[in-house]
Amino acid sequence: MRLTLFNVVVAVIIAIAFAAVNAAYLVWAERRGAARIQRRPGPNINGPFGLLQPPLDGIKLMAKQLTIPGGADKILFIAAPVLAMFPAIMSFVTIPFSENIVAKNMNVGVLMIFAFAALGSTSLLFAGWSSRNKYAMMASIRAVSQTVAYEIPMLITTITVVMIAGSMDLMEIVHQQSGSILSWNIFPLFGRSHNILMPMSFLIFFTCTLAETNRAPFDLGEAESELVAGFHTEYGSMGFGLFFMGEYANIVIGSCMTTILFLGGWGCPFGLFPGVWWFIIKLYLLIATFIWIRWTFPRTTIYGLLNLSWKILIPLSLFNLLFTAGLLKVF
Amino acid sequence: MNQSMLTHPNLFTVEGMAGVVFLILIFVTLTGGFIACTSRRVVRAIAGLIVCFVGVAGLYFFLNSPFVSMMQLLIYVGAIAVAISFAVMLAAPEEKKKLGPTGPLEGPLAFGSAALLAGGFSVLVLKTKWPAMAKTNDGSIKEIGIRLLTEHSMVFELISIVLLIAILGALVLARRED
Amino acid sequence: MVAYFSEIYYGLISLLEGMVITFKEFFKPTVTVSYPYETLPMCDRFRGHVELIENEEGQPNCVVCGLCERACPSGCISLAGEKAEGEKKKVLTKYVLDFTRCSLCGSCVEACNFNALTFSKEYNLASRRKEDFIFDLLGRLEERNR
Amino acid sequence: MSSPIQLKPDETFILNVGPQHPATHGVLRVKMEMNGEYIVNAETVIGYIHRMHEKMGELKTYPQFLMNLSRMDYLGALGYSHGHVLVVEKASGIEVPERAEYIRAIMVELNRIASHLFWFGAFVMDLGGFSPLMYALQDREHILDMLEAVTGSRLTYCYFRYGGLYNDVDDQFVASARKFIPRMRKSLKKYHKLVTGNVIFRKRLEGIAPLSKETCRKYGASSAVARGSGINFDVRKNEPYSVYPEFDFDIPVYHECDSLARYNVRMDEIEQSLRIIEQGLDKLPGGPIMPEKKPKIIKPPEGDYYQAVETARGSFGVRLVSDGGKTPYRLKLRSPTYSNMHLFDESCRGMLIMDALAFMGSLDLVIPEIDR
Amino acid sequence: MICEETKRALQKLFPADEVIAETPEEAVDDSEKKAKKPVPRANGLLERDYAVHGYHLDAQVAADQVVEAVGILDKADFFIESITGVDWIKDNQLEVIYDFSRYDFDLCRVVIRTRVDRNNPEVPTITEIYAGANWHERETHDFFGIKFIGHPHLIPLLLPEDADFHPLLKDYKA
Amino acid sequence: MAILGLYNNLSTYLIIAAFLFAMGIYGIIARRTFIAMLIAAEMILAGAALNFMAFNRFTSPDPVTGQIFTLFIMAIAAAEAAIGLSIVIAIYRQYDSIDAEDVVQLKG
Repeated sequence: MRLTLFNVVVAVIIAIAFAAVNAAYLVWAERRGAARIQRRPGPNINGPFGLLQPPLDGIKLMAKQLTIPGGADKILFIAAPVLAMFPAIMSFVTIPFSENIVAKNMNVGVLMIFAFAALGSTSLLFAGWSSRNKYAMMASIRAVSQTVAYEIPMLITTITVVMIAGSMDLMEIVHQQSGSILSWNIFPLFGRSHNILMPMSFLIFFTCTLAETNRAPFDLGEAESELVAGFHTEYGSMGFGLFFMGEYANIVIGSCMTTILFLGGWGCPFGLFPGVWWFIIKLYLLIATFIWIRWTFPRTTIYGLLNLSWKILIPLSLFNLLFTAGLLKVF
Repeated sequence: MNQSMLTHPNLFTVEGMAGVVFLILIFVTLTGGFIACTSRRVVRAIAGLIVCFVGVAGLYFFLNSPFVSMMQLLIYVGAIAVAISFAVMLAAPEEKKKLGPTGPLEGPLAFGSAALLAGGFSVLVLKTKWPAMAKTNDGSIKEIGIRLLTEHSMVFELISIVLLIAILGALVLARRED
Repeated sequence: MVAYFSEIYYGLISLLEGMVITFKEFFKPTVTVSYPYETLPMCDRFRGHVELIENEEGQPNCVVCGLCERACPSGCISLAGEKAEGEKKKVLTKYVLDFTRCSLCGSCVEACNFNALTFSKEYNLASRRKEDFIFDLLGRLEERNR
Repeated sequence: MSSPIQLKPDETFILNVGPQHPATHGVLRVKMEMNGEYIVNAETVIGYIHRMHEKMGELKTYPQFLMNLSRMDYLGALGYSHGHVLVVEKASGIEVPERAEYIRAIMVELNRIASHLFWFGAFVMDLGGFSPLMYALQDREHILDMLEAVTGSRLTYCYFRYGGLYNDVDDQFVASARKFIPRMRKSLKKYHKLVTGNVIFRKRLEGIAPLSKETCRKYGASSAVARGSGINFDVRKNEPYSVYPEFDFDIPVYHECDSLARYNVRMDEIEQSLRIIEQGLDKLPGGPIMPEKKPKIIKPPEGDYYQAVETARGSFGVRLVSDGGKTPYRLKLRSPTYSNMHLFDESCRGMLIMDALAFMGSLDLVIPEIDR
Repeated sequence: MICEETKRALQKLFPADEVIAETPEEAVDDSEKKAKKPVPRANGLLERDYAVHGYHLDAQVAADQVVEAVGILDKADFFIESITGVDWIKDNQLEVIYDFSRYDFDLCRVVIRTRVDRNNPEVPTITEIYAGANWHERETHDFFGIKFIGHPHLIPLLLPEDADFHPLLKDYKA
Repeated sequence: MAILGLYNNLSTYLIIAAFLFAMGIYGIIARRTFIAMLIAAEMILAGAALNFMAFNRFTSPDPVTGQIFTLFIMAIAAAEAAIGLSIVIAIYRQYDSIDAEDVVQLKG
């Protein structure tokens, strides 16, 4: 695909639109899903099945006044929500939804997504710091230490997959899982990997995505029962809206990564329809799992969370890395 | 004047776009650096540093090295800047003292020496004629990996030992004596 | 070492058990009622605000004895009556319930010996003005009869 | 979990939890001195919804005051009315018909289950799980429907009268209560699977916030706070009143002293209350619900009377000082959470804020009941 | 029985003759008789009928004996139930009532009371012995204005922090 | 539109690097808190790394060495930041300040 001005602009617009629409309707899905789990109807007044609820909520948020607390660092306060949204949208650029639908495929795609994810944690930090609110401050420190702790097992697990694929190109990784359903990375015995620990690394990766995106049960950054609303305590209006969208965009990216690295990307288990639909089915099933988990479990403690990372996930993923390296040497 | 200055890309081509993006990156880098060095608030300085590093990562991208560019983001922004912010939050929670403009040497003196340096280097750069040589390889990630583990393996190992020692040292230093 | 892995294993199992429960709940029908659109009937003994009971002629049963007024812990009932010429009983001329102070305890109904007071089934009693909660029960009775 | 580190004064900061903090379940404020996430010192500030019920008791006649009791604790209102009517009956020597006593016990136990269910949901919500609250509310709704059908209101029941009850229960109530018991047992199993067994939940509560027996005694803790610390204390057993001696039930006692023990005590109490209701429905005698002879105006003879009952939140005591008049001379309401809450200041020192808030949830606070 | 032991222990607080004079076991419950003598009860230990009053022992002590009496109960493993006051305006006295009970099945409720002058109500604090008395004493101070000497933090608890009135006094008018 | 072709010019990068370096020097001299000095030091390193990358791109026959050197610089910078920050925290504990002038005892 040739890089032209038109392509770039369209790609950026599509990425933003995709992120925004996803964020809006994932909120809707989350509310409906939570309601179903709790045996309530959920939003059902505006439009059929309440489908007009997200745009109306958006309009309401936009109509609100942006209040900046006195004593806050104004520039950082405004910059933080933008910073939350920016990396998420940038990451969409390199995610291949199918063989053709990718804005810009890069041979360092995996690395790029992690680099921008790292950028995302600074937004939490600045949001918490600039709010001049003790709850926000505590929450942002929590959230950042959490993201830093979970980046490590996540990266190690990704390296395992990269080692198996021999490439950091997301397209390439998917291509190697093509074929039957059994050649997906998550299934150990038939694919390229021959690594029987692959389901475990899938689990580790999925847990890390939960933690990286600050989702329950790891949502310590916005632990509403102890830290009020966490790092976005002081945010109202579209500032809050951007954080919200950023969170859901991150969920989508995390699920995309899981799909690509473990579930064979757009590879279809059996024919039927084109690959991009399979990608989207896998993506939304993972997101549904996110929602399902969110409404089932209580929140962990901060030390429980760090213990999980340092005492369980990192040793296991390191062992997995060594094991995979050994296997690659043997086979 | 250099040879490449002679090309005049059109604004509406990809090369022209790249030029615009490059100008933005220069602006971002220098503004970020300026904020980082002059802001009186520590956190703003860190924000400036982050902006500066993002700009530098972009410059690396223009230098045909996406790998180093991403590593720049991952390490500098994701690790170093965050670590500095952490230290600020731990060590100066009240931000009682803002960063003073004057240091051991007074502000103008520092500014003078910095300006002298920048000016001198710039003049030097513009005066010098840099020879270009033929490339022997493409500088891809694969090449980097191979060279890291063959030619530079000793340095690589030493760096890892340095990092390990640094981590241990940091732990020892930051521990409270109970 | 065994404890380490068994902890992970049983932890995972317990998490999955919880997820199975919420999964089952997901497919059960909803139990809530979307309130303004559907309502449930109030039970027979529901204690709304008080109301006067009328006799066959549409007149209140009240004989203006004032027992309810005295029984009320919050002093929200005020009533008055007058003895018409030639009549034996007093006739109720005013019965005002200050609902802002009423706590729906039902003491007045219990105190009444003449079957003159009962609870209404009204519960949609929201308003922005305080005056809306000064109920003239006699007027309400007349309105019902009209 | 104590912090042995000596802190410089400027290493701590004040965190003002409340009065509108989501974890405080009402208008309670805790001024916490924090070192990072650790609590160095805490001072609870109460009284935001203080209504001076005791003065109202002195100003109103006995029957007029009845409705105030249910406003003390909106979740387990009947237990509080029970204590009040018992002390007045004891003072003025009113005999209560047996049927009324049984119905009272059944109602109080139903109300206790409702209160515990709400606490269960709110507690899990404090820990960040939201769905259990909804499930608990579904079960609680059945109880409220039953109570509403009998008493006429859903929360602030004014049901007990001196000597008896406001109105009788009908067969429909008995039938629905009988149907409720197996349903509740089934739900309890669900809760245990969904919440009690959950590894995240256990990790958050196990070994957190230990309360020694001595602390409980010095602060006068009761209910699950005491029973979770290995104290076998329940007013229903220690100081039997009403018809409780007729029932066969156990007092759950756990010796771990942590938040999980307090949680387990309350969950087991739901089971025990179900047993009491079951027996009460079996034994429910016929007869009147009000005594035949009852003084028209209640004027307890001069003296000083005390009655304690076990409400959903612990040992609730009423001290009645009468001078023989139509109104009490002094009416002291000893609320159980007042003592339970008082523990918090001392016990939360050195804890992480999230553990402290989980601890606060495990105390089962109802703020209007503390503030009275 | 803990009741007997406590009774014996508490009785040591009073001079022997006083106890004998003021321990009419049955007569106290007779309200008519009590009504005839309006004088406040003298200090002493009474054994009450549990079925009528709801407690077993009732000890009225002088204000300076409170700490000692409470100390006896603390040693016997009683827990504090509540502290409250009563305004006896006719006698120009304020009464402070301490309720104690036990966690075990050896039931014994003890009430300790003390009467102080209404114009200068001062009672020593028992927070040193029972930490849980802290709030109860603050509450009593709120409602009656009784000063607990030595209390660490005697500021309004339930009332607003600037409250200077004591609502449960009989001569308080809102 | 000569300005749009700047990205293809070695001198541009070198001048930017020189400016970053100079700003870092200014920061180190003028600022008095340790953290600000650390930030300035990071900027000096960034300037140096940018120089390496620029020469690597335009003049070096082997475009790998410069990248590897930059990676090493990043590792060193990370180590430096870790040690530097822990020193800052230790000093803060000891002297209650991160101001370089307050820490007089270090002057010996």
